[in-house]
Amino acid sequence: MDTAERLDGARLWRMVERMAARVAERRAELTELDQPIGDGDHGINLHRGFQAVLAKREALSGQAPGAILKGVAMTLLSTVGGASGPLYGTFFLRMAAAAGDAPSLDAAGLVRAFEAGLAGVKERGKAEPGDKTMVDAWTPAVAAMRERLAAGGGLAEVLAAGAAAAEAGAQATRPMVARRGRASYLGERSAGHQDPGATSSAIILRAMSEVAAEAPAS
Amino acid sequence: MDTAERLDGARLWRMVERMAARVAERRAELTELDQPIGDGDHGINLHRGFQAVLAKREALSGQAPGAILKGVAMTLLSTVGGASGPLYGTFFLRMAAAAGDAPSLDAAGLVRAFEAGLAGVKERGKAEPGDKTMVDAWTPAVAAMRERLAAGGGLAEVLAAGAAAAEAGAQATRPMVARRGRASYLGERSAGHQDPGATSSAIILRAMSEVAAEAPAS
Amino acid sequence: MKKLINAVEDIVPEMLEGLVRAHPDRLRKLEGHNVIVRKDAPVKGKVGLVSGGGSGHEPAHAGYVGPGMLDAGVAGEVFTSPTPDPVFEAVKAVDGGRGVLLVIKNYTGDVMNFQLAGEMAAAEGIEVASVVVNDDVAVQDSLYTTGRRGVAGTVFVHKIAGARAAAGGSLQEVKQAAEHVIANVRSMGMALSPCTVPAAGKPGFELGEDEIEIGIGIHGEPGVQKGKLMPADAIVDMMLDRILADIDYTGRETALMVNGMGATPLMELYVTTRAAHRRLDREGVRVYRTYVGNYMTSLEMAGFSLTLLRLDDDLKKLLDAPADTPAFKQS
Amino acid sequence: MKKLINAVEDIVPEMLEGLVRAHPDRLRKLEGHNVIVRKDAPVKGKVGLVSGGGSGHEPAHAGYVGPGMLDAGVAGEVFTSPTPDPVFEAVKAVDGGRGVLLVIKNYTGDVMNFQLAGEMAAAEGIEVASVVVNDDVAVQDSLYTTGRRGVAGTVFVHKIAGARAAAGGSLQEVKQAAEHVIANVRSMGMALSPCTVPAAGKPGFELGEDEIEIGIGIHGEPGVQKGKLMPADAIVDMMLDRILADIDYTGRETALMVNGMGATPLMELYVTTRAAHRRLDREGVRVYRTYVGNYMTSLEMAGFSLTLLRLDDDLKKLLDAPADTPAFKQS
Ligand SMILES: Nc1ncnc2c1ncn2[C@@H]1O[C@H](COP(=O)(O)OP(=O)(O)O)[C@@H](O)[C@H]1O
Ligand SMILES: Nc1ncnc2c1ncn2[C@@H]1O[C@H](COP(=O)(O)OP(=O)(O)O)[C@@H](O)[C@H]1O
Ligand SMILES: [Mg+2]
Ligand SMILES: [Mg+2]
Ligand SMILES: [Mg+2]
Ligand SMILES: [Mg+2]
Repeated sequence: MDTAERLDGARLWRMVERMAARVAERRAELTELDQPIGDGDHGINLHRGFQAVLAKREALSGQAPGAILKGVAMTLLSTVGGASGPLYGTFFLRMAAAAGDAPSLDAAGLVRAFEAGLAGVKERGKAEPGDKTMVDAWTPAVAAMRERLAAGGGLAEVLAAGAAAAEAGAQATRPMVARRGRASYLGERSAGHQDPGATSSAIILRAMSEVAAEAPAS
Repeated sequence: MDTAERLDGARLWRMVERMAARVAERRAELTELDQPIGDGDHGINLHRGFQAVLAKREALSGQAPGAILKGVAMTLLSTVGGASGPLYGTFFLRMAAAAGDAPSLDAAGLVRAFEAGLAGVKERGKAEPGDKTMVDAWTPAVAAMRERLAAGGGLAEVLAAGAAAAEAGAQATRPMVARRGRASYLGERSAGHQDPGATSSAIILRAMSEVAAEAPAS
Repeated sequence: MKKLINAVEDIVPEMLEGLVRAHPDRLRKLEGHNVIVRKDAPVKGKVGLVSGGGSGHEPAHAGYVGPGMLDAGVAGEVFTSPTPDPVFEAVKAVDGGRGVLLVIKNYTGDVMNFQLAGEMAAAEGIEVASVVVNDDVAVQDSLYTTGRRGVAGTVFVHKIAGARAAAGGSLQEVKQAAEHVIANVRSMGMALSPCTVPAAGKPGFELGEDEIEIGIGIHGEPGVQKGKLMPADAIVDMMLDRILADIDYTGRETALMVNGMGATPLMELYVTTRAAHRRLDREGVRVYRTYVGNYMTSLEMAGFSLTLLRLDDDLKKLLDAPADTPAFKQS
Repeated sequence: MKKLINAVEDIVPEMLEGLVRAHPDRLRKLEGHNVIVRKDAPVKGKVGLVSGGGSGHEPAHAGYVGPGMLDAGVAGEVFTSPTPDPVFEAVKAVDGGRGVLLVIKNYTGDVMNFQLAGEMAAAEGIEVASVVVNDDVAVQDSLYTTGRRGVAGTVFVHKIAGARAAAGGSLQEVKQAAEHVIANVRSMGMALSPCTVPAAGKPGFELGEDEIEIGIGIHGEPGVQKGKLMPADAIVDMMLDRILADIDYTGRETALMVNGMGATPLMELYVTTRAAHRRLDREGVRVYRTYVGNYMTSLEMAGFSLTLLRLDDDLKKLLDAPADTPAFKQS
């Protein structure tokens, strides 16, 4: 356990690539989740966005974390569309602001960035926990990361805790009746289906956690 | 065998009612025959027409054969539509003209009426035997009736021979490549399907033959 | 069968009532007949234009009734030519003293029923002429068969004959304009899915998930051949191959109609429009006007047809003339 | 999935190319963006009108670009709100110096993306206002939820705000006209069959042979409830019950839109038009104008929606004003 371990740009970019890979693998599943309670495009949207992010490899991969996060934010904002585009865009943009231009982040800095991202999503989308949205993945994830950090956890542990909490949070959206986003149009009929945006949030966090757990490359 | 037996209006009307009943029973089959090589309405069309004929019972049932045939003709003409409407209309109109205002027809008179009807259909529709139309039912039917008449057959025998020949004629349309009517648009693809109009012609003649074979009512 | 209908036997009159209720200032229905006429019919001194056929091709034909196009549209049962009586009634209702032209699509039933109506009208002293539209190149043209079907090209006949009539043309001139279109218009259609005649209750043919019908007509009948599903560009090419081989369009200005069969999203029609334009560009055929939409349909069939009308100065002028009908508006 | 397309990812730009090729004298596409603008944009001295949303609703929105309606239509991916960039480009392209109104349908994605674009434009000194259309009575209206969806009533917003802009109205006046429509327009939809987002490859929901979805939106999503197939008259009654209970139309003149979802034959739309008129007659609601057709669709979904716009003298005048766009023509 190395509490002094830091997340630099190179490693963050590997995380971004892993997010893109995991979204690509699971896009059909995300789209299928979006069919019964949405319009069946969430996986398609997010995949399009992360492919556009990958195309910026040259410009972004050598940057500091803040610049990478900003590049991801702007790219998602201008390629994803739908509800999740501005929401993920805002999320990463607020993370970028929190990261500033530091060459690397420690676990505490990363958790602060996630907190800022979550606050941004809530501000932009006006959703609260229990509304059956991505907020239901990020809220417990941020709480779990904060807790693990306070217990002295390093990057990998903090992210692992966050990913597990996000996954539980996403699953917990299943019985909820949606009050925000497209699923809200279904009223009671939205209960019984897991929220796609909460699920993609958990996928994204799990991708970061995977990379954090691996031995840093070169 | 009663070669002197005559077909009066009352009996002809019973034949017309039988035609309507048989068309009603078999309309789905006629429509199904019209689907692969036509537009799937032949049974519907003819049924609509014969139901309209039945509604004229009061005006027609007490008339002489010629008047009944003319009533049937005009009703089919103005209610069937499609190709079969004018063709059956013409068929019965020419039969009516051949029947004139005689109070009854003998077998020879009936066969002459069928000959006139067939000539009318060929004139109006320009189809020849082998074109895969109702002409392929009526042509052998008229020939068979003529033959049985020459052999001394009475009404019931003549009609039975005609019905059998019409049925065989209808079946013989199956391998034909259509040259007239909607089925002609299919070219070679029309082969392998029995013609709906030839089939309904056989049904009509069989209905007449059934009534002729029954003991005259009252 | 899932349709927005009440009783199967009431569809045609209910549809016509809906049409007249939507356009009460423009259209009226002839009492007791499935015939829609211009509210101001007969238009004195104008040649009357009557068309029609089986129902199920909406907006054809009643949707083309109005200034610059038809005076009356006669609606038969679904996919069944109307009987002579309503056609005769339509002729009487629109005869403004200069005669009436019947625009007939080339189907045995339509031709016979309309011509019988024409004979009835002539017997009452109304001057009647008729033209038979046969634009479908999918069908082999031959003297020994029924010949080609009339399909979406019929709408161009309505438009151009209607413009000539509106401009004061004589019955002979209006008929000539219609024949001029017929000589220069060619169409071909394809289907992704069949349609169901309401009274029949089941589809006219069946298609596998990767199959299409090529060379369909407009009555839900199968096409002249089955094919495999292809990209839109390839389908368009195959259809244009047939049309362009039939008459020479090279270097000529043409009107293009991309017609949906009833259930085709406009999105897909525009994708095929793009393909048709690109191909025509390559062939040196200049598209003068493009019409995209549901003009001559087959109930809820998915698919489309392409129609090319070869133009000259006279046809261009008549095509450009205004028309104001429920389904065809041009100013 | 059977569609007339080439590659799934090319559908939107290919469709827009087809649209522009069909109307080369009227429309142009912004280079590099899925945005259609009037060929003569920006119109000097006129407030600009921009709308848009996901694709798959054709002719909405690009089909309503033209004199009397929109200046630009922005097309997202199928059923996916466009991102802020193309909306921003559209605003810049149509700003004639008197500001630009954004007409947004009430979906989380549309609202966020359009408002971001508005902020970008404001930052460049362009005066931008926006309205959010939420006419769908199928959805419970509530402060604590996303609220009602914007559906076919949006077309009336385009028409009436467009007329006010064409008449020289200020940005504030054009916005007020749009809000006046929004306050008075209500819609409800139903589906006989689902539709398939091309990139998803399979239908958004499944329905039995005798089932319908009631209270659908326009994105292929299931409705608020499933129901049994009923006669058209009963379906119309059920939908009008909801609309008429929402705001009071009694004794008022209204505009009626009978909107097909994409694969509904016009024949069926006219059957439902008849039913709607008969019911409104009984309710003492006078139908001032009726629009029947595919105005705001969901790809190849079968079904329809009803929209009622309660009119006053000002709205009547603006509704009657001419419009000349590919999909909405009125003279
Ligand atoms: N107001 C909101 N706040 C937070 N998240 C939201 C909100 N609205 C929608 N979402 C999230 O966005 C997801 C849907 O994204 P996507 O399908 O890409 O967009 P759209 O709903 O426009 O099709 C939902 O599953 C939900 O998690
Ligand atoms: N030219 C013709 N001569 C004789 N019979 C014909 C001709 N054209 C069509 N038919 C007959 O009409 C039948 C089809 O009738 P129907 O389905 O009622 O009319 P439509 O083809 O107009 O839908 C065909 O099966 C054929 O027997
Ligand atoms: Mg979605
Ligand atoms: Mg038939
Ligand atoms: Mg027919
Ligand atoms: Mg979406």
